[in-house]
This record gives sequence, structure tokens and C-alpha cells, in this order.
Amino acid sequence: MTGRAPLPREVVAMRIARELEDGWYVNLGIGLPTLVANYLPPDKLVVIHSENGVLGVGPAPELGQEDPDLCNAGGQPVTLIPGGCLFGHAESFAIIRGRHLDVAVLGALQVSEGGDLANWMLPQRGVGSIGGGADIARGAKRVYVAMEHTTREGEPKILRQCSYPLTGRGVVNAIFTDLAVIRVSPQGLLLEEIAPGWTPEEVQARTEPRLMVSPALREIRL
Amino acid sequence: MTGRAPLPREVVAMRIARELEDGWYVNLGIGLPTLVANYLPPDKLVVIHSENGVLGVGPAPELGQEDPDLCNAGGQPVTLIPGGCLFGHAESFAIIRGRHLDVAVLGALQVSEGGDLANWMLPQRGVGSIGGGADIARGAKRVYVAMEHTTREGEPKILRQCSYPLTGRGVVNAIFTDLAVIRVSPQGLLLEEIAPGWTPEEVQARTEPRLMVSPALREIRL
Amino acid sequence: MPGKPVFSDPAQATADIPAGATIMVGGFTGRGVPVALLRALRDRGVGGLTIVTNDLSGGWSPWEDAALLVEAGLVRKVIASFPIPGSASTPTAFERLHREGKIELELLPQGTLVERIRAAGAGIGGFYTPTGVGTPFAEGKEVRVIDGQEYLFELPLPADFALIRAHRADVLGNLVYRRAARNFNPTMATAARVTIVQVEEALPAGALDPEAVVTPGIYVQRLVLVGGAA
Amino acid sequence: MPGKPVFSDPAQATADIPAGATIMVGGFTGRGVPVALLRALRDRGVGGLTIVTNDLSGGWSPWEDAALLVEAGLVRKVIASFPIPGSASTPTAFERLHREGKIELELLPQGTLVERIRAAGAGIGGFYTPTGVGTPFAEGKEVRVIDGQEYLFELPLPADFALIRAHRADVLGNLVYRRAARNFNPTMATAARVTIVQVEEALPAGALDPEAVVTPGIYVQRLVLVGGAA
Repeated sequence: MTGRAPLPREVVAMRIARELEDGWYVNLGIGLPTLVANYLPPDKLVVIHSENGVLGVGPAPELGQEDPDLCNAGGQPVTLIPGGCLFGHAESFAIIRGRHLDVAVLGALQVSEGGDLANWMLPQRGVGSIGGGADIARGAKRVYVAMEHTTREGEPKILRQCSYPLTGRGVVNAIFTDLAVIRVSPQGLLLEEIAPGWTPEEVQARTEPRLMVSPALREIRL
Repeated sequence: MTGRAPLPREVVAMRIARELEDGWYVNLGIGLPTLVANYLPPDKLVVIHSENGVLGVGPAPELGQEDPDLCNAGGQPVTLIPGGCLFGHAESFAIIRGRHLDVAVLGALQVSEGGDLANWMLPQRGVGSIGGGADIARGAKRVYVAMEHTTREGEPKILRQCSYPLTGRGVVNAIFTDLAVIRVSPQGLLLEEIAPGWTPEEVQARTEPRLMVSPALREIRL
Repeated sequence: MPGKPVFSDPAQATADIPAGATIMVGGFTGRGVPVALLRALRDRGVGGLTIVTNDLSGGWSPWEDAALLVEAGLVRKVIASFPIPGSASTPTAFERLHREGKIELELLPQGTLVERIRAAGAGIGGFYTPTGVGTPFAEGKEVRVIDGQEYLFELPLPADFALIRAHRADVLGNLVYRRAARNFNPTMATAARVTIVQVEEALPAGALDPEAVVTPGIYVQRLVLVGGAA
Repeated sequence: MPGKPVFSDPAQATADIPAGATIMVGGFTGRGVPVALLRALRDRGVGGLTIVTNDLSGGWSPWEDAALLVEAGLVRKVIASFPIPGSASTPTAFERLHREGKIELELLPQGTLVERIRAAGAGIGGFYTPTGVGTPFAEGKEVRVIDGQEYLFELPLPADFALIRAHRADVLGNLVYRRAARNFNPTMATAARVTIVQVEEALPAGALDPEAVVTPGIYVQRLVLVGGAA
């Protein structure tokens, strides 16, 4: 059954990091997406943007070396790379809304086959925080979702229609889960890569909309 | 006849300078308005804004001491006061449009009794340059016109309606000429001050719309 | 040369803020928050406030922010992008009051929030943003197709007072900020009738690099000197 | 760490600008103009251009600017606020060509020009400005009353290329400007598909104060090193 375990979060992050091209500017959401920063290709210029006015987020500071004024969008202390720079929210969201970010990697509660994203509110709570999510989902040139393929209860998170309030409509380009890499295309969802030991039928069983299986389907590799 | 001479430009500038209150931010147009900077009250904080991104314009530099990168909106070399600061056009016109300037002193080709301002184009030329005029005329909290009372040919420049293309509609608050100080009010033009040796009738004869004469009419004093 | 009014007492600097005022409060996840000004307002007990701020910690983080006004029962309405923490395990004062219908919320995407504030400061009557199309943030908003793409119409968001925090100021009110403590502060400075700045020092005119000034003094009405970390 | 492409030859850095392109050119009254990039474009003779720039000296001042493209007959249309000098005594090449109907002009108030450029860079679909209401600048434009005041609707103004000039750059494309040579340069940097920067040096990453950077490198595609005053 070892071959049947879903991929660890770190492997999903590593897989996404492989997508990042030289010269790209990238916004990473809270949680799994933040892990992508740990696997950036050192031979490429990939600059991390944080919507609270930081371009060039560096590694987490050593304990005790935190700068109280320097944090990411989640409030966690960060560092600045050489050549990083700082600005206010007006400029930061001009960058986001103006489609200057090459990719945003975001977590999700639900994704629809049309690329709708829901990631900010559990309806049963009655109130939620949107933060910069709606701007980033709509503004980045590409939106990659990074998430577990199903809920803890085993329910699909990839749905025909999202039931939760949307963050953005038709914004997701690709979904990276612990089971699969799925592209969102005008024709529907295309299963391109699959976790070692899993079959397309097993992934389909955990996915509500019909998946098209790529003729070039391959195992997720790093 | 000496008492009958129009006031020199410098006196008009000095009169306007007396209007400026402590803490005011002021934009000065090209020509006569620029002279106002020479008569700022030293006991007050009056800061000169130039729309090309300079806040705190200082006196003209000594010959040979010009900074090639530091100029006013007319392209003339200027200096920066201590505490002055620099920014780009986006910020500069956010300041202007956002009504942060306490007063703009502008030249005029024509002013109407409704406070319309025409100061950018001679129709016979067929083409003109508006520059920042339309933004400043509309954006400043108060617009003071500084000009000769008539054209060189003796024609009135204060008219019932402007015949030249407008810079701004209903924007002028007061007109300072070499003959008079006239407030623009909802009831019409109010003659408040008059050059020494001149009578209201003589000023009226050089002004197209009817002037109301202030009961407190006084000579222009410095 | 004279300069801006400089206060050493936050209570005195905020004494004319009336009940019912609309107040912008700078800061993001606790950084760049004018905590001393907020405490002064809370201690005076000015009620019925509308607070425009990005986020409310509500005791969820070690940082203080406008949540302290909410906890004191002084806030009627909050306009924010992140009013509650992600975790629902311990509801904040805001979440409880909101659930009880005692506090109103206008929830805005963060970029829409800051751009509406900028519009108010920059004299823009309204603008079209692509953010929120097809989501709950579009509810009740005019949709317009421009160049084949849908946008939402958004109005400017001004305030009576802006309470902000800067790293350094000069006596003419020019401001610079430190690291990510800049956030909403410079934009809010432009959009209020009265902008009040918490800062540690008011330096002489000329002490700041004129090219590195972030907030030109024209936007600033009062400086409040508050030493140390408060 | 890798960085942005750095050119030493202005001709090479602008070699892919095609005839008919829309090009923003930074500068104001000659300050902050990317003169070396303009000369390279002129020497290549790329025609049919639409030029977005604040002003054209046309030999009226000692400064060079985009007027040199107009004089070379390469410009189809100019979008500007100050296309001709105030004095009519010696008509410029632009004024002559415009009178002959050989060059088109879109004349915009300076603040509307820069805000339209900002809107393009910031993803704003359009905005309402009070500037120009009741003047010739309102012709053909939608008027909307917002909160009792009239505004004109303005669309974003993007470009294919922005040619700008900065004082200092680092290899990641972060830029700072000097004095009033900043003007339109940082705004134009945000609004073009390709932004090309004339600068004297490309400093190592980390050489610029991160809080004083005016143009974040994300907006910059190419750096062109041009020594001295050109």
C-alpha cells in the first residue's frame, strides 16, 4: 500500500517549484503554497512577492533574528533578498491587479471544472476574511492551486460547481494535488500527471467532474 | 496721471502673496503668478508645489549653480527648500486632483463672470498645449487669477462668456489684476479693491460684465 | 520656518475626534499600527465609530490594532478585508458582535479597499476593477464590460480622520516608513480630512532625503511623538 | 543570482520595436528623457509610431526629447499634454506636420494623461476624473454625476514599449530617479508590455536602499547602460 499513499505536501511544493521559469515573479498563498519557496531553482531568477508590500521575500529568519516590521501576508517574519524592495499596499495591488505577477500559487477549499476558485469562507461560519485573495486570483497571469485532492472526510474538492462563496470565477489554470496534476482547459479538466501507484480511475473516483486523461499521462516526477 | 498708471506686475504679486495663509500649499502658474514666490511671508509656512513633482520649490538658483535635473513646470531651474520633497507625476496630480492644494495662482487669457477660465489656447493658432492647467484649475481648493486687466489692445479679458476654449468651468474664486481685486461670487463679480487713483467706473469700463461694488471698497494696499 | 503641529500627548492630538466619526487606521498584521492613538481614543470612550482598516487581530496575534476599539464597544461599523482570523476556534470580539448584529461589516478585497482609499485621496470619482467579478464581492455593484472584459464599479472611500504610523517624520510632515510597516499608511494619509501621525521623532526640515520621502507633508495635519514601542 | 538583460548598445536593446508600435517616452521639459534610446530608434528609421509623452520641445529648448522622432517623420500620432511650445513665433516640426494633417494629436490634460497610464499599469478598467468637465477635453466623453459632482470617464492608456530613463538601477531592475527627472518615468514603466530603461550603471543586487526604490524591478524588462549625459 506504500505506493498508494498520497504525496507529502513537500513533494507537491517541489512539483510546483519545477513549473517556475527564469524571470518569474510569484505570489505564494498561506499554507502549502508557502512551502514552494523552499524549493526555488537556484539557477533561475524567481522573485517572491508578498501582497503586503514586499518584493523579494527571502528565507525565514533565524530564531531571535526576526525584524518586527518585516513579515509576509500571513504576518510571519520573513527576510528580504538582496535586491528586494518595499512598497505600500497601493503599489502592491497595482502590481497584482495589473497582471504583473507571472503566477500565484494558492490554496483552495474548492475548485470547479470551469476554473472557479473558492478559498476564503466556510459558509457555516457566517463570516470570512477575503484579504488579498480575490485580487490575486483575478490578477495573476496564471493561478496554480496547491491542495489536498479531497477533504479530510474524503469528499472531492474538485467539483462541477463550487458550493462555497467564490474568490474568483474562471481563474484557475492548473491544480496540483497530492494525487495529480490537472490542467484547466476550455474543454474541461485534463489529467496530466498522477502520483506513483495511482490509477486514473482512482483519481476520477475522488473527483466530481469528468477528467480527460492526457494521452501523455505520466507519473509526477521531480 | 501717475496715480492712474496700472499697478506693476510685482505689486500684483505682492498683493496675492498677502492672501496666503500659514500652512498653505500653493501652485504658481508660469509668468506673473511665479513672481508671487518672491513675496512669501517669512513667518508663515507656505509651500510651493510644482506639478512636475516638486513640493517646496525654493528661490531660483545662482547662475552656474543650476541642477540640470531640478526644474519647475515651465522648465526653469529651481532649488528645493529644506524639507522639500520629490515625486513623480502620478503622485503630483493625485495631490492636485485630490484637492490638497490650498490655492493655485494662474494666468488667464479670459475669465468669465461665472468663474470660467480660459488660459491655454489662442483659437487662431489651431492647436495648443494644456499641460497641467485643466487639472490645477479644477483641483485646487481656490483658484486666483493673476493678470493684466485688459489685453494689450485694451480689450476686456473679464467677460460675460469666454470665447476661447476653457481650461475649467466655474473654477475661479478671485481675480487680481493691475487695476482691481474682484471676487467671483454666486451673485456675480464683486469689486473689492481698486488701484490707487482709479474709480469703479473706470474699472467697469474695462470689464464686460457688470461689477457689483463692495460697500467696503478700498484701495489695494500691501 | 514654522511647521506642522507637534503633540506629545496622543489624547490631546485626537481630542477633536467626535463620536460617529469615520476613521482610517493604518497597519497590517500589527505592523505600522498607531497603537498609542488608538489607546487614547479608547480611553476617551468615543463611540459609534466607523473604522476603515485592513485587519483586526482581536487578540489572535500578539499585536494590538483597531480591534481594541471593537472590544471596547466603540465601533458601529468595520470596513476591512480581514476582519476575523482564519481559525474559528476562539471567536474574536468582532466575530461575536457581528453575529449578534451589533456591528456592521463591509468586507472588501484588499486591493479594492486600498484603491478606493487612493481614489478618495486622488480625487477620482470612481473606478472599474476586475477584482471580484462573479463572486459575492460583486453583489449590488454595477458591472461594465470594457475592452471585452468585465469590471466592477467602485466608489472612493474617504474618512474624517486617518490615524497612521510612520517610522520618521520631519517638521513639515514628510514621512518615511520602515519595511512592511508601510502598508496602508501612506494611502490613508491622503484620504482623510485630518491625518494624524504617530511617530517617534520630528526631525528638522531637510533631515530626510527628499527623493526617499514616501508621504509628502501636504497630506499630514498633525504629528504625535510617541517614544519606544507603543 | 541572475538578473535582467543588460545591454550596452541602445540599437540592440530596441531592435525588436516594430513600425507602427505604440511607445511611451518618459521625461518632462527635457529632464529624464531616454535620449540614447530615442536616437537609436530614429537612426533605425522605424516609422508609423504612436508616441505617448508629456511634451515635445521641437528644438524650442536646449533639451532633446521625442520631438526628434517627429522631426525624422517617424510619428503617426502623438498623445501628449504639451505638444507645442507656448510661443508661436517659430512653429516646430510637430506644429507644421499637424497643421498639414500629417500627424494626429490626442491632447490630454497632464493629470489625465498620467492617470490613464497608471490605470493601464494597475489593471484599472477606467476611471472618473473631474478634470476637464465643461471644457473641450470633455468632448465625446461620458459624463457621470457622482455624489453631486460631474466627472469624465477615462480609459486606461497602455503601450507596447516604454522607453524610460532612471538615475540608478540594480541588476534586478529596481530603479531610482533624480530630482525632477522622475516625472512620468515610473508610471510609464508599469504600463507597457516591454519597459526599456536607459541608465548609467547596473549596480549589484542589494546596492539600492530597498525602502527608497521607486520602480520595483517587476516592471522592468531591459536595462541599457549609457554613459555620460546622452
